[in-house]
Amino acid sequence: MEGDIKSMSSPLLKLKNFKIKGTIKFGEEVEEEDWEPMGPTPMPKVPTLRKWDFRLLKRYPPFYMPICDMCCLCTFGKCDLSRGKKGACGLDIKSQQARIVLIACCIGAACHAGHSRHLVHYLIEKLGRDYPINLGNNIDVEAPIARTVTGIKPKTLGDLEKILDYCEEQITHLLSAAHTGQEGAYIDFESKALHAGMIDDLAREVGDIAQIVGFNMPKGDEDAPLIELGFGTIDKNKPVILCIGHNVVPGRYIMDYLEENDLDDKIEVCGICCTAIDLTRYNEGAKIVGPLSRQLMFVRSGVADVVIVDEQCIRTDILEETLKTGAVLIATNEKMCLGLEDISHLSEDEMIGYILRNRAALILDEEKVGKVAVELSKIISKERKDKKCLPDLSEVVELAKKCTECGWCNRVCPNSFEVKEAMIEAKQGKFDKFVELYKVCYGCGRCESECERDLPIVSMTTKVGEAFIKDLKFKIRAGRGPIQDVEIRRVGAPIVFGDIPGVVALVGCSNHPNGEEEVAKIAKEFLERKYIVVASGCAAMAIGMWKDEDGKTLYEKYGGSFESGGLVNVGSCLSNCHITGAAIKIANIFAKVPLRGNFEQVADYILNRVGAVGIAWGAMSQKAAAIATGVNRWGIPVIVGPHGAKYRRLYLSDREDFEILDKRTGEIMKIEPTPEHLIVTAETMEECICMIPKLCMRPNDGPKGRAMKIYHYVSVYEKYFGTMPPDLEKFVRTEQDIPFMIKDKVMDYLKEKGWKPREKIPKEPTIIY
Amino acid sequence: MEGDIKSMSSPLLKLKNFKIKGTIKFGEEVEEEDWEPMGPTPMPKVPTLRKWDFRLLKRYPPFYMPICDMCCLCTFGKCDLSRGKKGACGLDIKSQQARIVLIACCIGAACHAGHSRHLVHYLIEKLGRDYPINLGNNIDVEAPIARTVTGIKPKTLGDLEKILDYCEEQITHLLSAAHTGQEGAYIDFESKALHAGMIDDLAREVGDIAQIVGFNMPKGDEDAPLIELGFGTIDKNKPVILCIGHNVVPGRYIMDYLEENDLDDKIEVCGICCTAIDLTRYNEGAKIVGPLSRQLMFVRSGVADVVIVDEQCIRTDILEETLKTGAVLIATNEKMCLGLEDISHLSEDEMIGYILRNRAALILDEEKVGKVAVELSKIISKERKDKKCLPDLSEVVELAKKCTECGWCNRVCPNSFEVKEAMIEAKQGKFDKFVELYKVCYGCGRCESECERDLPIVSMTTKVGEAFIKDLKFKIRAGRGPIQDVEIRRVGAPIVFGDIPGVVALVGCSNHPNGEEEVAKIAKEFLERKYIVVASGCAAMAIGMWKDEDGKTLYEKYGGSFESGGLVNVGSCLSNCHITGAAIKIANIFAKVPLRGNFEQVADYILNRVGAVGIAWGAMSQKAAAIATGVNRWGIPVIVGPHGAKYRRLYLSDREDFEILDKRTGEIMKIEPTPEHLIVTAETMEECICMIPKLCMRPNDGPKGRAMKIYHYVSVYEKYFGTMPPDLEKFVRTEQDIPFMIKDKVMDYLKEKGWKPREKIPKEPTIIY
Amino acid sequence: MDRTTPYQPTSGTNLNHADIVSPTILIQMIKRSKNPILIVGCKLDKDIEEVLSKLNIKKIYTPKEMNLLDIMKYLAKGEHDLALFIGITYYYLAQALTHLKHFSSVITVTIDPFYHPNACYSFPNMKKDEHIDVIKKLVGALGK
Amino acid sequence: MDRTTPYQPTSGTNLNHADIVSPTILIQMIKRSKNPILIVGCKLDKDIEEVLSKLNIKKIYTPKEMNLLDIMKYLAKGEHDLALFIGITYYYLAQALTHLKHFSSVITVTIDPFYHPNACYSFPNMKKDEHIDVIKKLVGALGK
Repeated sequence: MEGDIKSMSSPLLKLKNFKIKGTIKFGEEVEEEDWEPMGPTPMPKVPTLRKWDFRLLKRYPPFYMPICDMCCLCTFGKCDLSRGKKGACGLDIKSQQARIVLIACCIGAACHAGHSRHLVHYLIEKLGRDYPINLGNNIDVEAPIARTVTGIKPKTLGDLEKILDYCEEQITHLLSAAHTGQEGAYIDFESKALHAGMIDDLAREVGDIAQIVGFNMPKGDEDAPLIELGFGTIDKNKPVILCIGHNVVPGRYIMDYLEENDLDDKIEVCGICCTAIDLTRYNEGAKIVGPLSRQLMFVRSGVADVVIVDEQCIRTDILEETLKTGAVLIATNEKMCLGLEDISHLSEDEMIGYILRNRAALILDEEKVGKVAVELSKIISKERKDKKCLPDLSEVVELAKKCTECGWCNRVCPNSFEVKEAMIEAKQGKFDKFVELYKVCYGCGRCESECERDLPIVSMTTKVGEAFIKDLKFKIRAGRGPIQDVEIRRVGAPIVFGDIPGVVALVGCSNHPNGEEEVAKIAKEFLERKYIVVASGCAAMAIGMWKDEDGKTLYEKYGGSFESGGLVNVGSCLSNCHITGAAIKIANIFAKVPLRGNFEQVADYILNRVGAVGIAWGAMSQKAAAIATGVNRWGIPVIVGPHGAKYRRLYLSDREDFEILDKRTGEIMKIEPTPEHLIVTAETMEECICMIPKLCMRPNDGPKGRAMKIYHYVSVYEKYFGTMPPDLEKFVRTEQDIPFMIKDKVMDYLKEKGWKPREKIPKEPTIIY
Repeated sequence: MEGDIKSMSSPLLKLKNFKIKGTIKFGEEVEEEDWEPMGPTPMPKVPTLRKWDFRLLKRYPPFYMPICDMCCLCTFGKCDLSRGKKGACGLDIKSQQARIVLIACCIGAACHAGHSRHLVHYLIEKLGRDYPINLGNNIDVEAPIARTVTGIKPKTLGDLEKILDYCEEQITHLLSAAHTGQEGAYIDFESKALHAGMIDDLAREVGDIAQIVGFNMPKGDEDAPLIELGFGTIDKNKPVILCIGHNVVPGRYIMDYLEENDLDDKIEVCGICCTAIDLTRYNEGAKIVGPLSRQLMFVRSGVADVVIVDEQCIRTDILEETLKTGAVLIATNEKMCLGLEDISHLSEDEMIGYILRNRAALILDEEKVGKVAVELSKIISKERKDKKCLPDLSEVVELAKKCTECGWCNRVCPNSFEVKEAMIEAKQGKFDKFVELYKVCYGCGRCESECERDLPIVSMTTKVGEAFIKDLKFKIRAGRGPIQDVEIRRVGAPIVFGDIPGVVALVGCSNHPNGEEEVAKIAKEFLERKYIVVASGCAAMAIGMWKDEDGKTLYEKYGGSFESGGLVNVGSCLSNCHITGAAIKIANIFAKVPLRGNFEQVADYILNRVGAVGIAWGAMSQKAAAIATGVNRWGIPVIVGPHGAKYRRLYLSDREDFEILDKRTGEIMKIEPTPEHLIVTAETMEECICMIPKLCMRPNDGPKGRAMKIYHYVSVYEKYFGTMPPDLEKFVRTEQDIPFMIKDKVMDYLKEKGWKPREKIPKEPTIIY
Repeated sequence: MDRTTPYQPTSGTNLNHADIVSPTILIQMIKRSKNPILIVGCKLDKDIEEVLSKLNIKKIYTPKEMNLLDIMKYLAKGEHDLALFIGITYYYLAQALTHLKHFSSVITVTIDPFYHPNACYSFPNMKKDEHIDVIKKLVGALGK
Repeated sequence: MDRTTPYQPTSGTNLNHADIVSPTILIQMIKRSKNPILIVGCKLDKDIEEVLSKLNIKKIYTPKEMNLLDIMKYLAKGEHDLALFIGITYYYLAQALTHLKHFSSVITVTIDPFYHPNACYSFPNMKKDEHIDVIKKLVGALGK
C-alpha cells in the first residue's frame, strides 16, 4: 500500500504542526489494489529464488578461469589456493572465483541502484512524491521487472523509493555474504550473484522510468529523432562543453540554461558515454562524441573548454588530462569527487571566479552547474583560442623518431595492436598504420604508461586520426525507452514460435577487441536477416559510428520499431531494463503469464520460448557483469567478447541433451541443448555471428521457426567459416526442422553424422518440476 | 518524526480494512520532539563529512603497502600499476589501494548492517514495531552513535529500521564508488572508507541495542555473571550442540527448548565466536568454547554431535569437517547456505528424519532449529558414542614418522611456527614442541593443505593439546552491553584531564601472531596500571583463556565496572559500538557537547580529549577493517597486530608537531604530536604495550595527567626494552609534565636530547578551523 | 628479447608459471603421449599453418570447429593426456588456460612464439623466424 | 633448498620480484652508497646480532628504537640511498617493504636467510650456517 500521507494524517498530527513529507513504507506485506493476484515470490530475499538458480546452474554449471592463484581478501591470508589447496578460512578456488563474481555483481548493482536513487531523490525533490508514472497510452505494463520481482506496480515516483529500499537491502545482504567465513559453496555464491544481477536489472528499471517521466524523454517512440554523433559533428569554433558519465542531471541544466538564454546556437554541448545518450533523450540539440573508448582521445584533442563529469565509467585521471589542455573541470557527483574543493555553497558567480582561479571544483548542487558551465565555456574558449593540444603531423614524425622499438607498447596493449609498427612507419612520414590504429584503439593509454621514451602515443594517434579520417560525422537514433505493448502483441507469436528468428541485443561497454566497427557489422548481419536488433549504451553508439557503401549509418537505413528488421536503440545503460522488459512482456502480454511476484514462471517462459540473445561485445565493467548475470537469471543467454573471459566465470552447458518436463504430457524428456550456453565468450566477430542464430534457438520453436533459425545458422557458418556448422545435427529435431532451401545439403551432412530424428518434441517445455 | 501508525490512521483507511503494519518513513527531514536542537549534519551523505576526513587525513596521511602490483577488478585490465604506471582506466596504485580498502570496509559494514537488519526484522516480527527501547534507569543516552550520526533518538524497534534504511542506502552509494571509472582520488576513496566505517559503527549499535532489549541481555550490568569458557568446560558425556557464528537467534531457540523440556542439565550447548558470547548474554547456561582460532581444532576433536552455523567468521569448509566426525550440521542463515537443501518448509519431525538420512540441511526457520537440534543431539550422540575422531598419541608418533621434513609446513604457516620441528620431535615420542604449537596455533590448516604426505597436522596438534594440557577451564564475564551514564559521569573528568591514564579497548578477531595469551598479557599490564580496560568479541575470550600464578583469570580478579582498573567485557563484535559509545557519552554527559546531528564536534572532542586507544591484536576480517576505520573517524587511534599490515593501508602522522586551533585564544599553534598515529601496526606484544601509553596522550591532558601518562610510557619501555623511550622528548611539554617519581632520570634524558619546554599549551584544542 | 616474462606481462596467475620447454623435449613428450591433441587458433600465420598441417596429431580448429571454452571443458574431462595450443589470441588463451591449470590434470603446452605462463609448459618468447624453425623441427620429427 | 621462491610463497606482489644479490656485490653496493643504513629487527639470532654489531653502518633497531612503519616512512623521504633489513618478522617485513617498492627510490636489500621478493635485492633462501658465513663475510669487509 502506498498513499499520500497528507490524506491520512489525523487532526492530532496537524495540531502538532508537523511538516509532513513522506511515504508510508510497509514491511513485506505490500497491499495494493488487485491488478493481479500476488504470485509466490514478491520481493524475493537472497534464498527465495535459489531453487530456480540451482535449476539453471545444473544445466549451465559455472566454468571458472581464476586470474590469481591466491586470495588476499583478508589478513588471515594471503593464501595459496592453487593445486587443490584450501585457504586459511577453508575456502577453495572455485568458491573464491564465485565470491569475486559476487562482489563484482554487487558493485555493479550498487552502481545502478545508487544512480537510480540519486535520480529518484532529485526528481521527487523537484516534482513531488506523487508525480505519476505514466508512459503514455501505448504502454500499460510500465515496469515489467518491478511487477515481476517485487509485486509492485509503481504509480508514482514515491513508489519507486520503496523498490530502491528493497534493492539496497538486498545488495547489503549479498555483499555481506562475501565476507570472510560466510558463504562456503560456490553454487550458493553463484545463486547470490544471480540475485545481485536481478536486483541490478530492477534498479535500472527504476532509474530509467524515473528519468523518462521526470525529464519527458521518449516513451517508447519508434521514430525517436536522429542525433548527431562523432568527433566531426562538434563545431570547434564555438565554446564546447563536454559531459562525461551517466547522470543526465547536470547536463540537463546546461541545456536549459542555453535555451533560456538563447545560446543554443552559440555553444556546443556534447557528451561521452551514457550521459551523452540521455542528454539527447532530453534534448536533441545535444551531440554525442562517442562511447567511452573515445574519451581520452577526445579530451586530448583539446576541443572541450569545460569538462563536466558526473558518475561511472569516467577516466579516473580525467582531472589531470583536462588541465593539460587548458580546459577546466567540474565534478558534480559524490561518487567522483577527485579530491576537489567542494564549492557548492558559493553563488554561481563566485563559482565561476573560483574555477577561473583554480581550474577545477566540486559542485554538488547540479542546478548551479547550468549557468556556471555555460558562462565558463565562453570565457575559457576565448582564453584557449588557438591553443594547440595535439602535436602537428611533423611533430608526430619527430616524436616517432625517438622510439627505441623496444616493442613493449605492443605487449602491454590489451589487444596487442601494432603500435611499434605504426611508430616505425611514422618515422618515414607514413601514417597508414597509425590511421588503422586510430580506428581500433580504445585509448586506454597503457602504451604511454610503459613507453621508455614517454612518447604521447594516444595524442599522436588522435592527431593522425583527426588529420586523415575526414568523415567523422554519424547519426544515432535517440534512445526510445521501453517497447510498446502493441509492438509486443505484434511480435509475440512469431518470436515464441520462432518465425522471427531471434532478438539480438547489442549492449554493454566498448572494450572491443577490434574497435567499434565489429558491433555495427554484427547488427548489419542480423538486420539483413530480419532479426529484431536492439541496442543500448556504448554498443548503440558503436553501431552508429559505421557507414555502409552508401555512406549511411544503420540508423538511417533501418526503422526504430521492435519488429523484424528493426533497429531499436532503447537508450543508455539504464535502459537495458527495457530489453529484459520486452522479454517479460512477451510472456505477459502475448502469453498471459501473470507477472506479479511470479519470477520463476516468467523466467522459465523466457528460457524455453523467447529466442533472444544478448551480445556484450566490449563488456568490461562490474556493471556489465551484473547486467549479464541478471539477464541470465531471466533465462536469456549472453555472448561476451574475448576480454569477457577475464570475468573469470561463464555458464556453459555440456552441450549434450537437456532434460525438461513437457507440461502438456507430464513427461520428463530429453531435448536438444537449446539454448546451448547461458554466458559464453567468442574469440572473434565471426565466431560471435555464428553463435547468435544457435543461441536464439529454443525448445518451443515450431518446425517452421526452427527451420528458419537453422537456415541462418548454416548460412552464417558458410559465410564466415566456409563450412557447415560442425554441431548442426544436434539442433535438427526432425526432418521438418530442415529448411527447404538447403534441404539436400543438410540431409547429406546429417547422414554423414549418423543423425536420427527425435521421436518426441515437447509441447510445453519447462524446467520447473 | 516517528510514530505508531495505528494512532494516526484515518477512518477512511480503516474502512478499507487494510492490514496496517509499519512505520512512517520520512525523507531526510526527520522531525521529532526536541530532545536536543538538530545539529548541522544529521544523516550525513557520502560527502557531508568529507571536510572532517580531510582534516584527519592531512595530519594522518594514508600509508600504503600494495599487496599486488596489478589491478584485476575489471576486464579492461589486468593492468600493471607498478613503478608509477596508470591502469587502463587512469587509476594509479595509491587510489587502487584506497579503493580496495573501501571495498573491504563496505563488506564489513554490509556484514553488520545485514546482521542487524536480520535481528531487527526478526524481533519486530516477534515483538512488534512499537516494542520500546529501554536500557534501564542507568542509561538515558541509549544510542549515542545513532543520536550523533542520524539525529534520531530511537524509541522503538521500528525506529531502528529507519536507521538501517539509511545505512543500506549509504553502503550502496559507497560500494558504487568502487566501480571502474568512478572515484579517482585516493584521498576521496579514504573519505568514503571512513564513511563506511562510521556506517558500520552505526549498524552495530542498532543490532546490539535490538538484541539487548529484544532478548533481555544485560543492560550495562557491571556484575554480569561469570561464564564457563574453554575446551575443558564441555562435558563430553552429554550430547553436545555447538553453535558457530554471530547470530544468536537459532541458539536462543535451542536454549529455550532445553528449558521448556527440562533438559538443561542433560545437554551441553556451547559456542564459538560471537554467537557464543551472545548466547551467554541471553542465558548463562551456555558455554563458550573459545574464539574463532579454536574452531577447526574443536570440530576435529569430535566433541560436538550437532553443529549449528549461522553467519560470519565460520570456516567455509565446516560442512566437510563436521561430516568427517560423524556429526550433523544445520545451516540457519541465508548468508551461508553451503549448497544444502532448504528444508525450512518441513515439520520439525520431518527435518530430524531428513537430517538423519542426509547429515546436513539448511533451515531458515530458526524457531524450528530449537527442537530439531536438541532432539538430533540425543540421537547422534548415541550413534557416535565412542567414535574416535582424533588419532591416539601412538598414532601421532606413527604419523609423524611419515614426515619428510620438507619444511613447507613452516613456510606456509602464516606465523612461521615450527611445525617441522614438532614433527621431528614427535618421531621420538616427545611432544613438548607440539604442546607449544597447540598453545599458539590458530588452526588455519594451511600446513595440512601443503603437506606432501597429507598428514592431519591440526588433528595431531589437537590431540597433543588435549592429552597434555590439563587445565582448559576458564571464566569470562558475560557481555554487559553499554556503559552506564553514571559511570561516565564518574570517569569523565579524570579521562579528559588525563588523570585516568587511558582507556584501552582490546577488540577484534583472533589472528594473533602468538596465540591468545598476548592479549591477556596486554590486558593485565594495563589493569595493573589502573587504566580502564574494555574488551569485546574474540579478544574478550582471549583474555579469559589465560590464568595468572593464582590460577585465576583476569575476569575473576578485576571488576566489570567502567572505572580505573576495571575489566569491561561489553560483549560480541556488535557490542564494539558501546566502546565508541562511551567516548561519545564522555563528550555529551561530562562535557555537554550536543550530540544530535553533530558528528564533527563530537569527533573533534574525542580526538583532542578522550585518551582511548583500540587494540585489534588479531584483526583479520573486513569487519575489523570497517570497525577500525569507523573508530578512526571518531578520532580514536587503533593499533593492529603485524598481520594488520596486510590491510594495505594505515594512517600515520609524520611524528612532527601538529597544528591545532586553541579555541580559547583563537590562536593557531603547534603542539606535540598526540595522538601520534590514527592506525598503526606493532610487530610484537612488547611494541604494542609500549605504544599504548603514548597513543593515550591527548593535547588536552593536564600536567598531572600527562605526567601520569609519561610515567607509564617510560615505565613500560624500561620494562620491555630496557631503555628510555627514544622519542620521549616530544611528549614532555613543560617541566610540569615530568612525573615526580622519575624526574631526575627524565631530566637527564631531556638534557641530552636538547629538549626545551614549550611556551604555550592550548587550553581548548580543536582541529576545526 | 626476454624469454620468460609473459608476453603480456600481466597475464600470469601469480604463483605457478609454465616451465619453458625445448622442441626436443616436446617431441619426446608428444611421442610418449597416449592421446595428444593440437588446438589451432584463427590467428595463426598462414605459413605456419601450412607447416603444421603436416603434423601427425589430431587437431581441432577454433573457433571454426569449436568454441575455445567448449574445448577447455572437453579437455578437462581427461580424454587427452597432452594438449598443445597455437594461434589463439594471446590474452584469451592465457585466461582460458587457467581453467585447465586449476581443474584438470591434462598437460598443456603452448607452442606460440610467446611465453604463456598459464600453461604447464610453454615455448619462450621468440622471434618469428626462430619460431618457424622450431615448428619445422616438430613437424620433421612427428610429421605424417 | 629452493633459492628464489619467496620463503613464504604468497608474499610476493605479483609482477616485480627482488633480484638475488651475492655478498660480494652487496659489499660493493654498500661501499658505493653515500648513506647506507641497516634496520635490525627483534627476531634476530643472538649470534648473528653479535657479529653484526661490528658492521660499520648506521643502525636502527626496531621496534625498540622505532616502529617499522615509521622507519619506512622515514626511508621513503630519501635521506638514505641504501637500506638493509635483517631480523624482522618475515611476513611483516614483506608487507612493509611494498611501501618503499612503490613509493620511493631507496634501494632496499634484505640480508635474512630468506628470499624476500618485495625488496630490490635479497639474499636467497639459505641454511643457517651458510647465512652466518655470509654475514661474517660482510662484516669482514665492512667491519669497524
